[in-house]
Amino acid sequence: MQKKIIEIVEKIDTSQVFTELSDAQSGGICVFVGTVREFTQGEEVVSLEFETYQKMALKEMDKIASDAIQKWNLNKVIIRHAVGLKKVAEPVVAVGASSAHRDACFEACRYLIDTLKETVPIWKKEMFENKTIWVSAHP
Amino acid sequence: MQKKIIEIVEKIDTSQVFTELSDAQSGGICVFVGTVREFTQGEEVVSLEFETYQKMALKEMDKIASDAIQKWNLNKVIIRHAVGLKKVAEPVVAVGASSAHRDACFEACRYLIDTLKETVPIWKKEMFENKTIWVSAHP
Amino acid sequence: MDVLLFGIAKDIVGRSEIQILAEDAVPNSVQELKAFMIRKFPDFGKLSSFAVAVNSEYAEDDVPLDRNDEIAIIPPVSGG
Amino acid sequence: MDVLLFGIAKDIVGRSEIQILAEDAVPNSVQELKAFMIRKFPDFGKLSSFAVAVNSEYAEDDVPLDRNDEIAIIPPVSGG
Repeated sequence: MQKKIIEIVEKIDTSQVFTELSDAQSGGICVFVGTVREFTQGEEVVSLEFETYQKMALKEMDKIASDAIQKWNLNKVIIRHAVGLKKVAEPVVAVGASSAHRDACFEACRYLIDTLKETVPIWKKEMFENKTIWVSAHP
Repeated sequence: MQKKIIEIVEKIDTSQVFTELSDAQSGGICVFVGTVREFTQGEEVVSLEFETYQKMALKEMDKIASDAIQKWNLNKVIIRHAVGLKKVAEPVVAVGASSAHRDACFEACRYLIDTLKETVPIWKKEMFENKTIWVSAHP
Repeated sequence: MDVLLFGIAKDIVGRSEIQILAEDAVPNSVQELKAFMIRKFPDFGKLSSFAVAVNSEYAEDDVPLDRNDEIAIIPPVSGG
Repeated sequence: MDVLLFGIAKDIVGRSEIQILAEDAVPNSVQELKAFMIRKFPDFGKLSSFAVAVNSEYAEDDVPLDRNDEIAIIPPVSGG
């Protein structure tokens, strides 16, 4: 049974994530799903588009998962990110961990999403009615 | 659309929980699922049985959800607990929250499960090969 | 006065409900009910703690009890 | 030397890959490549920051570049 699930996909299916992380040695599973929010800084988002440098992104995601497994003694970890065009309320990322006790899976889950946002080469373009913005590109 | 889902059920279906918490105003959804762990303090658990004082449990769960919504300005909250006999790896509880930003849903999710464990009148009996124990009953 | 019992409280008493009859000197407060239970079933004294719910809300020791209230013994909870 | 471009880097250059030819004085290190990109496309200087990946790993400024390496410009990431 694989400990790590690391994927870049066209569409995130949230219905299987707890089954994927389920494990006889685990008492807790914590999962974070990031979704497209309708408004950002008061402006209405029409859609988002995600682009990635896939080979490098998978490597970086794998490093994050391995670091978390070692640090929190996790039983299973998922890091799954979507690419392409996403509409409001659609899931764009799902990260999660299962562990014997709940402290570990909560802390690990937070680490997974925070570190993914810092290091994984994925870029988000926000599309508004009259403009598009590459998020974080400019100071 | 209801903000709170508060339920005591025979069986927890984890496949719908992200859909239930999904929301156009939310950028993040955090969910914790508690599952039956095979070993506890080194002894093999055969199964767990949960019993509740349902009327009071639903009231307490509703208070926890309302407090969390107010404290973290959540868009949606779920607190769902299972009762009856549960086998290893089965889900016994699912709590979750959706919010504009991820800080709020992570903190709220942790609050939901921690407070549930402290105040909601649900009792867990651990069944081992040769004995049964009401968890936390004795010092 | 009827008292609902759950979890280990049910096991201690051997039933899911007990009736406290007039000849038992019916407890007038949560505190008196707790003392009554421990006196009648000493195993309640061995629990980590136990609470009383009145009309499905936790009740402090000084809350008075009425025979029409829904009263329950709440042994240490262990959900989740 | 081929350099892969993503996100806003692709928009600045107008293509997903550029070829740096011999007559351009091919950069020998990550630092030289960054300087080259800013000189050639001043909009790179307006970004919050940008990194370079060599063989799909983040590379520090002093890492040497070989024409057989897979080299990519990594503008500020914004996944999640």
